[in-house]
Amino acid sequence: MIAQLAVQGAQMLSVLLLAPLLIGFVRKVKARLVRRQGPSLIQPYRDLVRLMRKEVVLADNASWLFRVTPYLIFAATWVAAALVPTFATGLEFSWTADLIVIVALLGSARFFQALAGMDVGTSFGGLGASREVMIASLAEPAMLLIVFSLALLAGATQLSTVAAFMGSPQVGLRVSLGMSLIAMVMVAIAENARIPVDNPATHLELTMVHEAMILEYSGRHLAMIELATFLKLLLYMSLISCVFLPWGLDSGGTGPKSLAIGAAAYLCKLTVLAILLAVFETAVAKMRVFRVPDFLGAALMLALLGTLLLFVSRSL
Amino acid sequence: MNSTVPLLLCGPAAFLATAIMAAAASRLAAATRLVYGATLVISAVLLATAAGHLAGNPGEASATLPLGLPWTGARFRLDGLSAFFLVVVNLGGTITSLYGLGYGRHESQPHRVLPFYPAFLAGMNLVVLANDAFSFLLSWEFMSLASWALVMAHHRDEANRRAGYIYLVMASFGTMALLLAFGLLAGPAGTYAFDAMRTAHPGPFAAGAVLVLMLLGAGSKAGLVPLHAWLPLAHPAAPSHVSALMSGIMTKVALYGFVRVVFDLLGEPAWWSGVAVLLIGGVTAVLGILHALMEKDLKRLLAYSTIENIGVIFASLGLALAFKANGMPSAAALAFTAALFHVLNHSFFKSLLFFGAGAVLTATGERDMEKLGGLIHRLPVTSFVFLIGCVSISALPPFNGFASEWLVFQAILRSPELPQWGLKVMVPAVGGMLALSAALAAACFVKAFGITFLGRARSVAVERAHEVDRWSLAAMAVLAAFCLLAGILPGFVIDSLSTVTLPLVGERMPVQMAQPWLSIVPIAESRSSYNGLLVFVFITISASLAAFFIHRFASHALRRGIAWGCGFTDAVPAAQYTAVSFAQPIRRVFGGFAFRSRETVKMPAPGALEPARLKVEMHDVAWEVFYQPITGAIGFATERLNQLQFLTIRRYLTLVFLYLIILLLVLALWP
Amino acid sequence: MNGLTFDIAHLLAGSLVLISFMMLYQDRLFALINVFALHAVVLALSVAWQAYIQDAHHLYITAAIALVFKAIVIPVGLHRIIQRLGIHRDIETAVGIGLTMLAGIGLVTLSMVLMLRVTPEADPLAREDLAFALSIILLGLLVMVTRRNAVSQVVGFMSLENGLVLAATGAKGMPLVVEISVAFSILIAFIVIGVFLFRIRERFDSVDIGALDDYRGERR
Amino acid sequence: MSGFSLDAVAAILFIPAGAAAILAAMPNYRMTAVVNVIASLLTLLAALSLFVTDRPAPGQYLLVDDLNIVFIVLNTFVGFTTSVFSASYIAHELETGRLTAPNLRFYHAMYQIMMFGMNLAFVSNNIGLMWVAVELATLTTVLMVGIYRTHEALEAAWKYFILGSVGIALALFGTILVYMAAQPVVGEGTNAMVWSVLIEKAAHFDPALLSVAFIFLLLGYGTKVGLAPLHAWLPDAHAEGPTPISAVLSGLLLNVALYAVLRFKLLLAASPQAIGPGPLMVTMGLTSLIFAAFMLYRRRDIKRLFAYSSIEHMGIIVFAFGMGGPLANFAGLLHMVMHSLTKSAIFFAVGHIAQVKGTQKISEIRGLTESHPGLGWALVIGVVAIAGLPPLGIFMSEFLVVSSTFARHPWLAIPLVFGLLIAFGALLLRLTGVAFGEPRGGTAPVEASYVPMYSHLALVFAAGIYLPAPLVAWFQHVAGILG
Repeated sequence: MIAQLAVQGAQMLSVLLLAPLLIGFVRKVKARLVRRQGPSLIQPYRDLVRLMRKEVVLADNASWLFRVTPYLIFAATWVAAALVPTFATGLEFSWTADLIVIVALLGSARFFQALAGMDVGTSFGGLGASREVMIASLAEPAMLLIVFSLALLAGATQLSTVAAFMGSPQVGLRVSLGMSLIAMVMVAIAENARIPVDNPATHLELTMVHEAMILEYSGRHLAMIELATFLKLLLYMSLISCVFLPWGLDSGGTGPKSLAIGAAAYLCKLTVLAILLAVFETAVAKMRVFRVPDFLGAALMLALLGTLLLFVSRSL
Repeated sequence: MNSTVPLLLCGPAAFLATAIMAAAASRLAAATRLVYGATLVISAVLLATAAGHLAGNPGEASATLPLGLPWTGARFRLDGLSAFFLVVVNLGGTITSLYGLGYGRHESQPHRVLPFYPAFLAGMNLVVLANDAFSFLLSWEFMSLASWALVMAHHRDEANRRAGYIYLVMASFGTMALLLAFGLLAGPAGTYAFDAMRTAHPGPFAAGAVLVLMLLGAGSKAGLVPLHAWLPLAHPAAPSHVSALMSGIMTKVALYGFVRVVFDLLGEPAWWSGVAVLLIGGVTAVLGILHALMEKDLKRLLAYSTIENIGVIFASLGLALAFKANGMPSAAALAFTAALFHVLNHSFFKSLLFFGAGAVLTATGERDMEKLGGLIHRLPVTSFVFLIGCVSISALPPFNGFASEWLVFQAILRSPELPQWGLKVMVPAVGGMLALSAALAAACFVKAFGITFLGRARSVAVERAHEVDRWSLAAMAVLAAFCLLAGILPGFVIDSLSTVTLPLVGERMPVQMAQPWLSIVPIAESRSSYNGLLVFVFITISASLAAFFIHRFASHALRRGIAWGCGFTDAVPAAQYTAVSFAQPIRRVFGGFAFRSRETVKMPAPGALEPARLKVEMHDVAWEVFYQPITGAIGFATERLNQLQFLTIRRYLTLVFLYLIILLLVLALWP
Repeated sequence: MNGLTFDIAHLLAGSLVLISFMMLYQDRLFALINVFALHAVVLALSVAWQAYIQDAHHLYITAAIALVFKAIVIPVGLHRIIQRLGIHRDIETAVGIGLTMLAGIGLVTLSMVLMLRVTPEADPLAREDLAFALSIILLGLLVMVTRRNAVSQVVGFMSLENGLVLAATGAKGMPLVVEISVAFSILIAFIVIGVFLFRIRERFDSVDIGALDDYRGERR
Repeated sequence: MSGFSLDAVAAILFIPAGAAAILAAMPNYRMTAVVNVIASLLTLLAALSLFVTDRPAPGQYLLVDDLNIVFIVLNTFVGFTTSVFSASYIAHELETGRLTAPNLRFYHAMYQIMMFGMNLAFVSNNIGLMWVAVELATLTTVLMVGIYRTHEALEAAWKYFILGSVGIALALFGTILVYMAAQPVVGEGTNAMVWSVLIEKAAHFDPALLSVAFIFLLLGYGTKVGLAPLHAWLPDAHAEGPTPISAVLSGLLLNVALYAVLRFKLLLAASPQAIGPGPLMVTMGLTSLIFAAFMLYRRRDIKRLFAYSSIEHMGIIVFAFGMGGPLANFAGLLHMVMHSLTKSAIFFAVGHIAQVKGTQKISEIRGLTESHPGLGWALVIGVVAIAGLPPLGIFMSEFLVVSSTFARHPWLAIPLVFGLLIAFGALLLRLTGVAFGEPRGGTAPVEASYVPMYSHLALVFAAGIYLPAPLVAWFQHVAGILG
């Protein structure tokens, strides 16, 4: 019991600490790919600390909602991230929520972020919010459809069970799984506002989505939101890894050795995924905002196809 | 236990008495308080009785009055289903009356509201209690009539008159459909008692006809696409607390009618019946929420979102039908419970949201979101509870909307066990539709709250707004609390629903309150589980932890400044995003097929001074496809037939003569 | 009954039908009224004959009524009215004469067919009489339908009544009350029509219903 | 032999007759109105006494049985309330000078003669006598329709008269044919026209003759019932006559003709080889219903509107009786009673409305519930009732008709429902315009007689939720008689 709680706590802390590092790593790789030196790996931590120290500049007519939102976003994202198996499944609280809940938690984070974007009443906030909800309105169903096909396959929406099932030999190679993987990657890109959907590095207002919403934030509030964004990327990476690369996962309560293996495996997966992301981002260009629906629509279709193909390719 | 029903019947009687009293005394100043106070007490008593019955689970009770159809009598019966819907109705009634105590004072013409309000409540209660076709239809139509009178309360407004007209015509269309359905169920002998119908199972064809007729009849009242046309007109036209009743409660009564006939009276369903209901439900959900997204009238937006929720409920009812038809009672119980749970939840947050809209209306006199904004500073409490309503209806954890939608999804995940390939493939597709509608709902209510309460004031009316009276605030606060409670303690609701599901689908969901940490487990923990309470606790803890650390270790410095305008300072409030512009991206994505919408930009030549213009045209497809042809046909027929009014006497004689000749010819050719 | 009586009755009834056809053919008011007078005379004869063969004496009254009112009073009165209203002009028949005649023939055959379906047990006289009566009634209606002028419509109506009388007298032992009522209704009919013609004369310059058509209730 | 013993029946006949004579002689019109009311009241009492007093044996001329008692009581009751209403209505007409004192003498005398004719039609046991009575009633109403002497009134009366007298002729021919059919079996003389005799022997009559007879009777009396396409006189007669007469026409005269049709339907039903009356009646009923429903939309004159709605409801009733069977017949009877009460109540309201607004044009009447709540809400309730919405009586009958029809012949129920919905849409559309919105037209307070209309509506309402057991038993019995 205590050990379980300890593992759970370790997991929660680890995601919190790992997230900025992951971002730093991605940036570093991207910089290297374009032959730049790039900032150091721990730059994100420095940014966060600096933001914490700075004073907050609040717009005149910002309401209480504007000040509460960062904490809500952070909390929702953190809880969601903590519920995804990283190096071990069957954690103490994993049964409090399943995959659907995780998706919904991220949804609520986005809900409040969009509201905060509209709170100040500048046109940028509204612009960002409206684009964000448009993207979400396509990304969320796609994500849920992916969840469906996984759940229909594994007979559960419980992540630990899904991971265990995917790890088991009875899965085999399936068309629908491939489609789900692709769809999930596309959704992850959109959700994390990465190229080609959105550019985390830009500050040209007319092209941004995510940055436009948080344009008014500063200081500690901004730090919270940034941290939540880092967490989100980590969350999706661990989600993909634990569903589609479920090897080396510790199945719970099998001693420190397997835990260590799990952790090591986890780190490897993250590294691979991060490099892949960096390569992809440097390879493609950002697309116009109104091309995004097509991008996500493709994801939606893929997910739906994957779900339907389940019944056809069941025999495989 | 047979004393329950007479006791419950005293309720509607008391309502009617109140209505008569109100009609007599409606001009008095105190009338408002008296009427709403009376209804508050009555529906509270009814609520307590029904809840007691639901919790105590003493089985059925029935009573027959020597009224109504002579040889049948007015039969009333209380079973789990009726008890549950009585709870829904009277919970709504109680809180609405509470709200009315404050809101009613702003009513300009109380004598057009007060008499009909109790009558409306009485009608809804009677529908739920009725146990024979005649009393059911009588109460049903009485309910429509009373609500029509309430829609016509502000009759000087042309739009309201039109709304009332369309509403009542559609209502009686629905009643006719129900009438035919009951005619089929009753058979030539005319056995109109539900008990008799229950035993006599109609043939497959008749059963199908009944199902279709019920979809038409109950669906038109509940607002299924394409029978929804009246709903967004009529619900907003009424005074806001009545809108809340109509949207939050009356649609549920319609659902009760559907469930009562299809699940109870009709006997074993055919598997394809599930298909029909599922599909209609999914389509309704998506189209309803898309319409809501395009709205800029707050109350109309809410009405459209009602259509969406009805779609969700119907979809899961269809799921329950499919499972029931295939002999999967446990899955059926899951889907059915999800539907009923969502019924309860929707009655909570939809009433809450309409109350909020009413508060905004009283405070600013505006329903048009384009003239609102920044109300969060003016109406702090209202905006807070409205926010809770928005979060709940957007199905975000840990609130109640999510709990029921989660159950629906769990039910969808049982679909692989269905034998029919059609269902196997269709159920996940419908699941996709529901997911889409959920995501769009979130977008819609970001817009609703953001445009109305956030940002800067778009009109002077907002700057003069003040927080509304305590009664209204109390009512809204209570509902907000319910939204949270039902969200974090869903197990309690699910267990109390077992009384309803057991007799109707022959199974109940496993006991939830026994689960550790009050989490809910539809099938097995290894498959899926959700614990609203813990999620709530976690979020609060981690949020407050973060806040604590921040305030402990980071800087507290805070400076107010003007918002960053990209170098362009003091932008006018009109520069904010409006409701329409907010919906524009989604309109570009979905508008094409949903509204056949087209955007045309008129860009002036470079150097020209006139502004660029964006013209958006959208069509209500359902209206143009289904309603305009009918009205057109009627117009044509009347035009043609009307000539017969202007004939000469000789022509009329000719008509008589020809008719005589025809009849004689018929006779001559008679074998 | 011997054949002769039957033949005479048959002859009279048949000639009534013939005269109805003549009415159909007429397109002048005066001529029409004269033909109608003839119609009434023949009717009176046949009623009288019926009275004789059924030796039902009350039928003589009916015959007398027919003779006096229909053959004399009404035609004269109608002449008066026509002069007073100054409408000696032609009747503009709504339908062409030829077509009307064809329709009339069709009607007669129809009534024959209908009545011949009646079981022969019913005494043949009644049967034939009914056949003729029915055709007269239908022809009367046809006259009303095909004439635009109120007076001629009234005439058509009364020839229709003649058919009724024929039928009624053909029915053996039909109580007096009915004939009286027939006469009565015709009387009332005539009086009221007269009243109306007078009133209408007051208001409009012609009895042509076409003039009335301008006052249809909904047209404003 | 003759049923003329001094009993209730005689009273029903003699009171109106005598009253008519007195009224014709009385100079003072205020008195005449009062006498009119009193006479009607007495007739009503006499009619009610029929329930308690033992009935006279069916004579050669008069007959009282379960079937016609319903009609008689309804007739005398509405006759009474209408006389009350007409007292206040006529007073206003005098003030505005549309009617003069001599007119009134004529009017009241005619009113009583009409009542006499209708009662006679109901109690007569002799098809000849019945015919005479119906025609008497018709002709009196013709005269009263023309009483305003305006172009429209005269045209309406003229139309009514021409079409009516054609109907007279056709009905008479039918009656003669029935006699001819009966004569070989029953033997010559009055007996062959006595209803109670005919119905016994009907099985042996010549079916062919009976069939022809029924067609003529259906058309002849159907003209009075106002079934399309024989309806042409009805709307104008309603619209142009004095409103009390419109009320009586819709509420009573149509029932008289309907009663005659029913009697002969029974006769025909008793003879198996003859054509079934059911299909004919069902067809005519549906035709009238749907036709009238469409005609409702373009009406501009409020009285004409409700006249068409009368056609519509007569269609429903004839349809119900044509369907036959205990449920449908019960529904038909109920519907007839409810329609009489409701429609007359509506005409009471409309009469006063037209007087205060000074027009019958629908487009010039607005917002009545605000300007004249008493009248406005009465109209609303009335229209709601006539549209067949609960909790008012017509809902019950329509419920029975539709559901029982759908269970037996679905393809018949569809057009029925269709017609009902079309009519509903039209009525509600007009109601919304007239009763709600910005008040328009005269807003002067009116000294209306609310008692008749609200008592009718109260009865209709009561019947909608509770039918006393004896009444139900009675109706069921009568429905049984109607087969």
